[in-house]
This record gives sequence, structure tokens and C-alpha cells, in this order.
Amino acid sequence: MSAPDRAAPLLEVEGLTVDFETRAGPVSAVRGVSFSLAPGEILGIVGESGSGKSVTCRAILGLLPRTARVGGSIRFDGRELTHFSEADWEHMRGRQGAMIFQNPASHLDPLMRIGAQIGESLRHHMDRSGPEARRDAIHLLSSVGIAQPELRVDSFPHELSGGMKQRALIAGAIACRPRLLLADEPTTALDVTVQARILELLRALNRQHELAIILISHDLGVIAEICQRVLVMRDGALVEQGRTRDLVATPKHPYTQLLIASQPGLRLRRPRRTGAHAAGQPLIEVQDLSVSFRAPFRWIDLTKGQVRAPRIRALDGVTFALHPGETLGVVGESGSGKSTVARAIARLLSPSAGRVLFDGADVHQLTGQDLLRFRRSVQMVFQSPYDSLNPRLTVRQTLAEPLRRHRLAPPRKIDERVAELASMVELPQDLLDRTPRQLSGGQCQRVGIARALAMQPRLLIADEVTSSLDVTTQAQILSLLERLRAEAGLTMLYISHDLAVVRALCDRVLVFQAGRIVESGLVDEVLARPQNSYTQTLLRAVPRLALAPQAQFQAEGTAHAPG
Amino acid sequence: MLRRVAFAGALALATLFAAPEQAPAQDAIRIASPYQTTTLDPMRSAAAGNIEVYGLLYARLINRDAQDQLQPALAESWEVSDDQRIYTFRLRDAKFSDGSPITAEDVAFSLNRVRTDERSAYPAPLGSVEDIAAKDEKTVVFTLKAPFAPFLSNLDVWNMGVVSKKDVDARGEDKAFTENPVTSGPYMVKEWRPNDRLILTANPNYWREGYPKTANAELLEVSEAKTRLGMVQTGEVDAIRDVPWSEVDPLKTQENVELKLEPSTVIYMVLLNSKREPFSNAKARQAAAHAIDNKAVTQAVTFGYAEPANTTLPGAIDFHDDQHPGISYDPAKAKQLLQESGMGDREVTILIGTSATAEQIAVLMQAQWNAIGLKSKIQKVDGSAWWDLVAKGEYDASPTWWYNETPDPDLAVRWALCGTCGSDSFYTFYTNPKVDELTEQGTAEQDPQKRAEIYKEIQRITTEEVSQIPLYYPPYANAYSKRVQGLRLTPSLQWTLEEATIGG
Amino acid sequence: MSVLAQHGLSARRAVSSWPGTLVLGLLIIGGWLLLAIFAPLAAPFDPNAVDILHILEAPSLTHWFGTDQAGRDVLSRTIFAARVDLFMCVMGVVPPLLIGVTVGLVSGYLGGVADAVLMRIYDVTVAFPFFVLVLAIVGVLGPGLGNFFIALALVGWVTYARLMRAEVLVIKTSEYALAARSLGFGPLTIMLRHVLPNALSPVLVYAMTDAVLVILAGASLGFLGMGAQPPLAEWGVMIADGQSYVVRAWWICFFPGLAAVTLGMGLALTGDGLARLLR
Amino acid sequence: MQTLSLLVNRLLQLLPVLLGIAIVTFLLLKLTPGDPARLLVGDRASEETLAAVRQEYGLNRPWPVQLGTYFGKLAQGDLGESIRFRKPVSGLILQFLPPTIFLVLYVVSLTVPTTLLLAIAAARNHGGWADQAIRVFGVCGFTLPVFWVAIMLSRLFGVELGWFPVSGYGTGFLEHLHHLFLPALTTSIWLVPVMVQSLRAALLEKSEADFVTAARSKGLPERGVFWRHILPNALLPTLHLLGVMVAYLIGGTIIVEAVYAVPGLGRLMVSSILSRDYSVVQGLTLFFALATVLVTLLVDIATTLIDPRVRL
Repeated sequence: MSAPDRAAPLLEVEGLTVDFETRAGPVSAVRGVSFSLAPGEILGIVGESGSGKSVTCRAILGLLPRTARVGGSIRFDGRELTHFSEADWEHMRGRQGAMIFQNPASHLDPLMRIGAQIGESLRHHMDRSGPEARRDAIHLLSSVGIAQPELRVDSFPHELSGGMKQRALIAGAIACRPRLLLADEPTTALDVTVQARILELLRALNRQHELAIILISHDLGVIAEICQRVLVMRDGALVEQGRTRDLVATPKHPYTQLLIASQPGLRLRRPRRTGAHAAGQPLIEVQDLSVSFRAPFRWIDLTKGQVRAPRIRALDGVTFALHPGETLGVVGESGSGKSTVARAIARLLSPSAGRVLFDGADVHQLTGQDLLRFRRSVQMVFQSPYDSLNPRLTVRQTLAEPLRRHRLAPPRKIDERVAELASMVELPQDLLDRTPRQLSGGQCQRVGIARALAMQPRLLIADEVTSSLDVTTQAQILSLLERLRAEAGLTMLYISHDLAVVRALCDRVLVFQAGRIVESGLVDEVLARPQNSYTQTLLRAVPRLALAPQAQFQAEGTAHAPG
Repeated sequence: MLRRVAFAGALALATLFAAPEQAPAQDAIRIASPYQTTTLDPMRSAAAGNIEVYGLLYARLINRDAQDQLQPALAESWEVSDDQRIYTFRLRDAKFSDGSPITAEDVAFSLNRVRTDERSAYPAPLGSVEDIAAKDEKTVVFTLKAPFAPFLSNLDVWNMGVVSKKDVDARGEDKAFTENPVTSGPYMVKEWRPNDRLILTANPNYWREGYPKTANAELLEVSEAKTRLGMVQTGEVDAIRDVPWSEVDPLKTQENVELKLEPSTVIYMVLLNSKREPFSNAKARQAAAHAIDNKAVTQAVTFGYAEPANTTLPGAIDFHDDQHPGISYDPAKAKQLLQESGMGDREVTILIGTSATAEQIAVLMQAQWNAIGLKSKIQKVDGSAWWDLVAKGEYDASPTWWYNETPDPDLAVRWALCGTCGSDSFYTFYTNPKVDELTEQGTAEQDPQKRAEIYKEIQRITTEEVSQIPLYYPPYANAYSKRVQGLRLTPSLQWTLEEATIGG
Repeated sequence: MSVLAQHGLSARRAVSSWPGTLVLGLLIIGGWLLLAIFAPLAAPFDPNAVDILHILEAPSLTHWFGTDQAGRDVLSRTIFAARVDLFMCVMGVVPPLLIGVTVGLVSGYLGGVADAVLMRIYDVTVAFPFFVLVLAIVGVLGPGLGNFFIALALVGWVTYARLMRAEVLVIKTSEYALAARSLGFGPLTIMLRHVLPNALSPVLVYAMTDAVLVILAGASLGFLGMGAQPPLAEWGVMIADGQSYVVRAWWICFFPGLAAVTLGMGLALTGDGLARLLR
Repeated sequence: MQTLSLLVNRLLQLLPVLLGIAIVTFLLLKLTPGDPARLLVGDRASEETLAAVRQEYGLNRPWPVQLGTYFGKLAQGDLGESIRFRKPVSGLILQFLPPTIFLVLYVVSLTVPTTLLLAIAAARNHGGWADQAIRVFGVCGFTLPVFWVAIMLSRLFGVELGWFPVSGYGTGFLEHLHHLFLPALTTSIWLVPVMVQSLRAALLEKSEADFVTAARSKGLPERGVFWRHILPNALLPTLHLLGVMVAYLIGGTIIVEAVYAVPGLGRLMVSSILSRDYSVVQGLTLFFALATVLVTLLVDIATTLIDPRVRL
């Protein structure tokens, strides 16, 4: 719509460099980035973590830590920001340019009411009185789509959902009608349906207020949703920029091509197994499974007028089966119970009702050798790459531990087997003696997979294994899983909030909502013709690029895919 | 809700602070002592803090004056029968603090309690008495079992005060002595805050006309010597007991404070347990005694303010043998004696309580015993445990002190040297039939000259046999504010508070 | 996540880049340790050699730190006391630490009845003011270092248990602890190998502060006459005994006081450094 | 209502704790060598007298009987009677409570402003000379024995300069303030470093928090960010520490009370232990337990006032 090369740009960045001073000498985070932004334009910056996109963004508002050295030039509305004094910044921030962040929960002061936090900048920049600021805050809250703003204005952050927190943060950012909004991964921590609504809100704000937006994301799909232009960054440098449509359609730089090719749902195509083989004995049978957590015990609770606190239901009468060789996807938003079901199957928590049968035996009744055999047969890979590895153990120790425990290799052969496992997950051998902190997220996740594989399990449960990884890493891990499944004949339970990933990997899918299964069936059928309204909502919310029909991309897209 | 809670809390706090306050205290003489008052019943305790108080609350039949002479007090006059067995006292017209008259019956009641009540802390001074009876309203008759020379002297001991029979009968012992006892002495209790202070005010009915000269007094319990010292220097109190020896010199130069070294019947000595080896062996005890240079110890501990001890009895009592050469400091002889005793290979335990002086003595002793080859280790326990262990005889040696209530040596001998008088010679379990016999002779004999000989002999025997190792005779080191006149601590641990005045 | 962390700058820290405070703190502690070990060589006199004729002598060329109320050389006693005080730091900290860590680990990880019982014991102990309980126990068992250590062990574990339990409750739900369970490891292995090493940092940092507290508690007991048994040289007791001579002989308590402050400083610096290193 | 609910629960949980404390204290005391009768009647008493006195106080009965009697009385809310003074224990505690509470509140009111001042100065000046000076002061203040500080201050400000009394509690609010100043100062010198360390660390941590960056991104001046966002958030852990310390001080000012002759609970405790006044020690430990719980409760209530996330 709006031309990128309009006459008077709002923001001009030229040759921006940012270096951090560390004990080990300066580390360069941004090297010579130049771009411009027209008033009312939405610009996307895409790149992996560490690519310098956040640093660039923070440099524009002078929010870098003291150890940062900024070089080059940033001109906002004709004024040079790199020479700004603290007083200048106080004038500029909030009034001219504002920012929203990835994790809304941690960016709201937990001790302060929402209204007060929004009103803060109004009182500072616009000299609003207390009651005025409150009135404006209510107005702002309603304008960012929060229902019952008169009530919410007096809420504390913890009383709001994740999406509402982000809306409140946006309301605070646009309170003083800035001309520029910097949005640093604003939807990454949110569920996909919420993400869609936030993006919609940003687009609406852009239209209504001529608000220029820089949207930062690692997800090209998100960027493609609303950005007119996009910058691609890698290792602190700009590798490509252009109109979104052009860039997605004809990426020039190999990295951009890789980025696009890594989008799930585009690459992995494999023949799906239909229900034909499902006739035999299922490997796992979940029967009417419920899990509830008890609230903290109190002898007498006068507030509730009852003696015992209620239970919180995380899983409510779930029944399904998983057949050998099958890959079953479980999708749902956070809190829908999908992780709970995984842990109940792996016997990491006890159900309050119902059974889990493994090879016909009740998993939660197993003891002794039977339990050990079960442990060997069912393995889990966890969501967080760093948290799933003991930070005090080296990779080698982590991998050797289960081998010793279950005597899966003779003591002399353990090193050999560890090396074998590492190569199985494509982990360089020279990383074996490092601790998790010295590894990247993707590398950690490979270790987690290798640890599970060490047991030669029959069932692999993967719980959101790629959700905190960069898109290119995610693609690598997914193809690794796919390869392992094919080679080792694994049965897999794959849990994800990302429909695209599920579609790429799974045969069947279960859709969870509020602890229940609301829809199930073959992946292609469910995703093509969702019966349940919730499934439909989920599906609609997925950023378009990711689920983009092959009609649009496949012809060109596959051509560029490195394979 | 919360605000209301906070308000209620504030209110509660406010009343808490407001409650115990009285009107600002009038000018009073304040005395700080390390010893605490635990009871106001003169029968019930022989603990140091209580001793100081009894004389202020309860008048006795006779008093000892500054010249060491016995003077009539509640008793106007007395007569002794020819066989020295019957003492008849005539009471003066005196009243208790509640206005009721002090009768012969009260006297008999008070002293019979001390003498016969099984809970009486110190019946010994009346041990010679067979009967006490009120002959009429104003006449009390004491009948002795046998002639007893120190009898009159013993009537001056701190637990001989007269309490009101009527009040004790009416209120019961517990109430009568915990709330506001009816008193016969110069003061009565205004308020007792246990573990903190005793606030006294003049008894308007005190027999001695014009006394006490100062109407208000407070006895404070302050356990830290440094704190007492600071208090007298800042004028927060007018008198303190037990100035540490190291502070005596510095205090002498103070303007507003006067340091007095007052005569005492205190003796510092080392208990030796004669019940178990090695000190059941007399030679071992002698070796231990000859090993100690008590002149040097005295100098080191008291900076020379005390007199090195030469016998087992306090230096200030009657019939003390000043001529006795004492136990010489002779390491060579000590070594030899130790060898002869055959106890040289025993390791002994020096038991001490939590007193800095005892600890210093123990350390010095240990070094001197080491020098003759007597091995020892120091065991330090708190005061309560110290009594427990000492009374059970579970120790070898223990440096400590004691004092005598009267100048007459009888009580001292019975307490510290007599093996059959109930105290096991101050739990040393030392016993010598000759000494026990002499003890009885000493009280039966009325002639001072002959008594002197008897006590000389007792001192000679016990010193040579080393029933205890005498160390030194210290004076009381007390400090007084210069604004107070006439206040002193008598050798029998009584404050002359009734004669003290503020002014000047 | 901070900007720096995204660049992996704070995560990768080489062992060689120890915080300066840690190095300095360890140097001070090390210095005292050396002095303690070589006390017989470093001290000019026997610390317990009584010289009744030379008491309370001011610092001189013979007695650099003067002599005390029994004529003993204050310098020698100060040096030898380092042995006792360092020993006190170890014995006053390690047993409570072991008890507290075990209790915190077991009650935090196992939960349920074990947790309920241990936490009630914890409540009982914590409801006593620390010093009162130490005093009561020393009163029961009698003064002396051994009983002091027993008292500290009975009282001091609660803080460690609380710190440990809080950490364990977090680590217990970490994915690596879950992973260890799914790998078939028993509770004991998981507790010792996975939970314990990762939960130890705050405990170790607190241990340094606790060591200072131990010296102070020892000194306070000395003041109340319940500290180390004479004639053993210990800084706290030396200060406590010396304070009654402060007008006549300031050196008796000044030098051991100085010693205690330097060691305390070393411990505090080490704690500070550990906190940074382990963060 | 919620507060009340919490209070009820806390008190219910307290019951087994109190029971435990009573039993532990009782057994501890029974194990202690030493005899209250001896200290009561004094040096010269004979064994017969001692036996009579023991009989009188029931000290010669088997300890389970004694314990049973004690609990029987306790159930009726009777803490018993002091063996030494023949006075009700509850009365003694009430007699010694006001100075202790006054002292604790005094210490808090000296400590809190000082802590805020120093910690803020240090944190805002992170790494600067003020920060270093405050930390050095902290270490020194923390490592000095309390009794040493107490004696020195007493000599300097009491004896030499004569500015403050060296003993007692005085009568009336102003005199309390005057008399307890040195004891409170002594305690604060020890307490402030502990609190400053905690608050300083929290301030530094919170000043890097995301919501602080967010506040800065709105253009709020640095001062406003500090007072409105950093400080309130950093106060919580320090508040908890303060609670722990106050609970500790209620019975833990023993040394200070001894040196300044303050008639407080610590002093009562020490002298009761030393003279084996069993019932007073029992009563005091129970009281301390109760006080600890109450202080913790107060802190929790204060926490809910600051932090809306925390529910009672």
C-alpha cells in the first residue's frame, strides 16, 4: 500500500553499530545496519535469536544497557538520537516512540494497577491529573479491545490473561499517541489464537492513528501477516530487505531462502498412514483419564465457607489409543491439558481417575522390573532445551547415565555408544564434554533427544520440543525426528500448539480444549475440514505464510528449498 | 478490616507502654548489686541478694554498730541467767509498718520459723536454742540447750528479723512475702519487680525515731560489672557492689565517685575434695597448697588490694590467728610431697563457675600445679551446675569464696571446717574428730581468752592438714556517689541505708 | 531475557574469571589457615604459658601484643586461637549444613508425610529465638566448644533446610528432574545427582555468613561466661575476658577483635564472590 | 475475612508446634544439672532443707507427672508460677514485655530509615565509592561482637560524654526513648548491615527487571522509575528478612539487655535459665513461639498490602 520510499521518512538508521563491552573485550552485536521507516508504515525485522534485531530496536529508544556503545546514526523526525541526553530521551520515549515486548507478564509491574501503569506516561508527558489519566486509561483499554475496561483499569497484572496483558502493555505504549511503535516479538509468548488478535489490533492501530510500527519476530509468518516491508537480519547484519510479498516470493539471499524453506508445513511431505494398521493391539490406551491438582491444604477455609479447597481439573475424562508405528499429534492452547496427558502417560504424575494401558498393562500399577521395562520403553523429550538438561552434567555424563542405569551397554562400550548417539542426532563429537550452558538451544534439544534414544524406546513423547527454538533450528529438529521415526520405527506422541508442525509430522491429531478432547481424526481431514468451532478458530489463527496453501508457494517454494 | 486491626494494635501497644508507669520517682538512694532478690521472706533464703534486703525490711532484737558492739534494737534490754542458758529479752514499744504492735509472740513466731521450719534456709545460728517462748506481751524467753558463747552475736545474723505473725496467718506465707510484706525494719516495699529492682519507701512506724533518714531507696539488680560501674559514674545509681579489681585504680581518680574498700569477712580459697583421690590424701593436699604462691596470686588477681590468707578462716573474724605463718610457697617441697603421696599421676579437675575471678585463679593455679607435675584440667559450668556438682562431691578442686555472717568464728567453723555440722566442711568432706570436738568446746567456753586458744588450734590443724587452700582476704570494693553520706556495707553484708542521707 | 543473555555473553564464564571479592576473600581465609596450621612456628610463646609476674604488660618488643591477666602472650594466643576459630567455623557450619541440606532435600523432594513431619520439627525449632535455644542447650550440656557445636547443629540447620527446600521445590519440577524419573532413576539417585548439586548455591553462599554468625555466637557465649573452656585461646572468649580490663589493658581484647574482624571480612567477601560466581 | 481465616489457620497450626516446644523445653530443662531449690535457699542450706523445698515445689516427683501437671495447667491457660519469685509467670512476662517491645520497635525505627538510605545510596551508586564504603561498613558492623559495641558505646556516649543513660528503661515515653537509645543503636549497628545487604541486592536485581525497562521505554524519569517501580518490588524480600529479625530480637537482645541493664525478656530468660526457674523458661519459650508466629503473620499481612499477587 504505502510506498517504502516516501519523501520524508520518520526514522532513518544509517550504519548503526552496537558493541557490548565485556570482560573478554568488546562484542559486536549490530554491524552497520541501515534502513528507513516512513510515517504510518509497518516494517518487519526477521531473524534468529542473536541476530541483532532486538538490539537494533532498543538502540532506537536508547534502552541498551550502559555497557553498550552505539555507532552510526539514528535520525528520528530529523533529529539525531545518538546524541540524545537523558532529558531528551525522557521527552522522546513514550511521547514520540514507544515499545512493547515479548513477555508481557514480566514487563508489567506486578505491584501496580493496570490503570496506574497506563496513566503513568499520561501524567508525565501530558500533564494529566489522576482522574483524567484514569479516564483516558479506561478509554485506551477499550480501544485495545479489552472488555469491561472500567473494571480492568483497577486490575493487577496477575489478574489478566497473557493476551490481555499484552493489550494493556500496548495501551500503555500508545497512551501518548506516539508516532512510532517498536514491537519486539510481541506475540511469541502467546497462544496462536491470541497472537492473531494482537496482530489484528496492531494493524488497526496502524490504520487509525497513522502509527508507524517496527515488528520484530523470528517468525516470518507473523511478519508476513501485517508488514509491508521486511528486513532480514543475521549475525548483526542486514542480509536482505524488501517488500514482504516480493521477499517471500523471490528471496534473493540464501539465508532468506533457508528461512522460508524452514517454515513448517511447507517442506515435510510424507505419505500418511491411514487407520489401516490401527486394527491391532494399541501400544497405549488411555481410558477415561482425569488428573486434578489439589489446592494448598487448609484446615478451615473461612473465605470459601467450606472445609476443603476444591480440586483443579487439568484433564477430564480423556480416552484415546495409540498404535505402534503411528505418530499422534496433540494440539491445544496453553492450559488445555496436553502436557498433563503426556506426563500421565509417562507416569510422571498420577491420575485421579482412569487408566493408562501400555501393552495392555496399567502403567500406574507397575512395580519393580516391570516399571523399569516400562521406563525404558517410553521416553520423553521436553519443551525447554536448557531446563531439560542437568546444568551440572556434561553431555557425555548425561548420555552415559541411562546407559549405565539400565545396563544398555557394557562399561567399556559406553563411550562408543555415547558417540554413536551423538552422531545419530547429528551432534558434533567435540561438544560431548561441554555443559548445557555452553550449548545452543538446538544443540541442547538434540542432547535431550539422544538421551531419550539411548533407551531405545518404543514410544517417544515429544512435548513442545520445538516451540522455543528458532525457525531454522525447529526445521532441523523436525526433520531429525522424522528421520529417526522412519529409521527406528518409533511410535510417537507429538505435542504442540503449532498446527503447522503437527500437520507436517503427524498421522492423526487430537485437539484439546480445557482438559477435554474436542476433535480427533486424521490430520489432513481435521485440518482441511474442522468440525469443531474451536478447531476452526485455531486453524484460522495460524499465520498465513506458515499454513499457506501450496497453491501459493509450493511451485516456487520447493524450488528454493535446499532439501 | 486491616486498618481496624492496625488501630487496635496501636491502641494495645499504647496501653502497654502507659500501664507500668508511675509518678516520677522522688529522689531516692539507688544501689546496684549483682545479686538478685528472690524472696522477701527472711526464713527462706541465704542467697546473697536476699541477705542485703532482709536487714532493710525486718528489724532484729539487737544490732551490731559501727564499732562492732551489740546494741539494743527491738529489744530494750536483756538478761542472762547465771547458768548462761536462759536469755530474757524485754521488747520496746514498736510497731509494724501496718501500725500493729510488735509483740513477743511475733518474735517467738519469727525465730521459731527460722529454727524449726524444715524449709528454713539457715537454722544454724539458732542451733543452740531449745525453746523460744513469749512470756508476756513484751517479754521473750530463749532457752538454750547448753551455754553458747556466740548466742547474742548470732542474733544479729540477717535471718533474725521479726515478721508479723498476724499478717502471715491472715494472708498466708505466699501472699505475705510476695506482695507487700508487713515490715518491722526501716523500710517497706513500695514495689517489687522481680529480676529487676526492689523499690523501698520508709516505714513510718520504724522504732528508731528519725530514721530512716532518706525516705526512698531502690535496690537494682545489675549483673554486669561494667554496667554497674558506668551507672555509678553517670550518677544513675549512688552505690554499687563488687567493683572489679582492675577498675579500682581508675575509679580513684573520679570526681563524683568515691571508692571504698570496706572490711569484710570474705575468704577466697580452693576447695579440695577430701572424699576422692588424689585429695583424700593429706600429702597430696599439702603438695597442692605448697605449689601455690598465694601472695603472687593475690597480687595478680586483686592488684594487691587483698591480704594473702594465712589460715582457713577469714582474716576479719574474731580469734583469727594473725601469727600463723600460713602455707609457704615451696615448689620443691610440693613436688616431694606429691611424690610421697603417690598421687602424682592423677589428673585433677578444677571446677569453676562462670566467674571471671575464679577463672583467672584457676588458670594461675593450673600453671603452678603443672610446675610441680600435678596435671589438671579446667571444667567450667554455670552457677547452678556448680552447686550441684560441688554438693555431690563431683569435683577435685574448685576456687571459690565464702563469708561469715558475724565476727564470731563459730558459724564459720561449722560451715567450712566441721565435718559433722551438716555442711560436710563446705562440701570438701574434710573431717577431723579433733576439730569437731574443738568446735563444740569453742561455743561452750565463755572466756574469750580460752576461746581464742581453741580457735587458734582449729586454724592450726585445718591449715596444716589443708582442709582448703586459703588464698586471700579481700575487702569489699564498693563505689559510692559523693552526694550520699553515711552509706556503707557492713562485714555481714547489710547496708546502713537507714543512716544514709542525700546532700552535700 | 536480557539483551546480553541473548548473545550468550553472561552464560559463558570461564573459571579463570573468578570475581575479585572471591579471590580476596579466599586469600584472607587462606592466610589465617596458614597461620593456624603453622601456629607453633609463628607464635613466639606457648599460648598457655602463664607468667604470674608479668601480667597486663603493654605491647613491647618481647610481647608484641602485650600480655593478658594471667601473663600470657596475647600475640601467641591470638595466633593459636585462629585454630580454634577456624575449627569453630567448620564445626559450627558443616553439621548444621549437612542436617539442613538433608532435611530440606528430603522434605522438599519427597513431600507428603515426610515433608509435613520435618516441617513441623522445623516450625518448632524456628519458633525459638536462635540465641535463646543455643543458650538453653549450652545450659543443659554445660559450656565448652563441643556442646556449643551440638547446640549450633540442633538450631542452625533450620536456615539451611529452608533455603534448600525452596530450591528443591523448584528443581523438583524442572524438566531434567522429570527426565531423570522417566529414565527410571530412583528418588535417591535423582536427589543426590540431579537435585542436590543444583540446589546448593544459595546454601553455600549463606554458609559464609553463617560462619561469621558462629564466631559471633561463640563470642557472645564467652561474654555470658559459657564459651570455650579455659585456658583454650579463642578470639571471642579473649575479647569477652579482656573487656573487663579495657581501661587498663586495651590490647587484650583489641588484637583478637581485629583478628575476628579480618576473618569475618574474608568470609563475607568469599560469600559475596560465591554468590556472583554461582549466579 | 481472609485475614481472619489465615489467623485461625495459623493458630491451629501453632497448636502442635507449641506442644512440641513445651515438651522439648521441659525435657531440656529436666536434663540440665542444677537445682532451683539450691539457688533459692542459698549457700548455707542443708540437704534436709533442700529436700523440703523440692517437696514443696513438686520437684521431686517423676518428670512425666510434672509434665502432666504442667500441661493440665497450660490447658487452662495457666503458665504456672515462678519457682524463684513465687509469682505468676504470665505476670513476670508482662512485667518484662514493655521494655522489649519498646526496644524492638525502637530498633526497627532506627534500622528501617537507615537501611533504606544506605541501600538506596549504594544501589544508585553501584560500584562507586559510596557503594564500596557502605559494604565495608556493613562487613565491619556485622563482624563486631555485639557486647563489644555495646560496652564501647556505653563508655563513649554514656560515661565519657554523658549524653545518654547507660542503664535502665526510665519512666514515660521520652525517658524510654532516652534510656533505650544506646541499646537500640547497638542492635541497629549489627542489624543494618544485614538489611542493607539484602535490600541492595534486591534493588540491583529489580533495576534490571523487564518492567523497569518497560517503564523507561515510556519516558518516565529515572527517579520516578526508581521510586515507583524498583523500590516497591525490591522491598518484599527485605520485609521478610525484617520479620525474621524482629522475631529474633524479641528474645535475642540478651546481650544488649545485659550490658544496658534493660529489664527485658532476654534478661528474664537468661536469669531464669541460670537459676533453673523451669516454669518461667517454659512460659517464655512458648511466648517466643507465639511472638514469632504473630510477627510472621504481620509480615504476611504487610506483604499482601504491597503485593497483590500474594493472597493470605
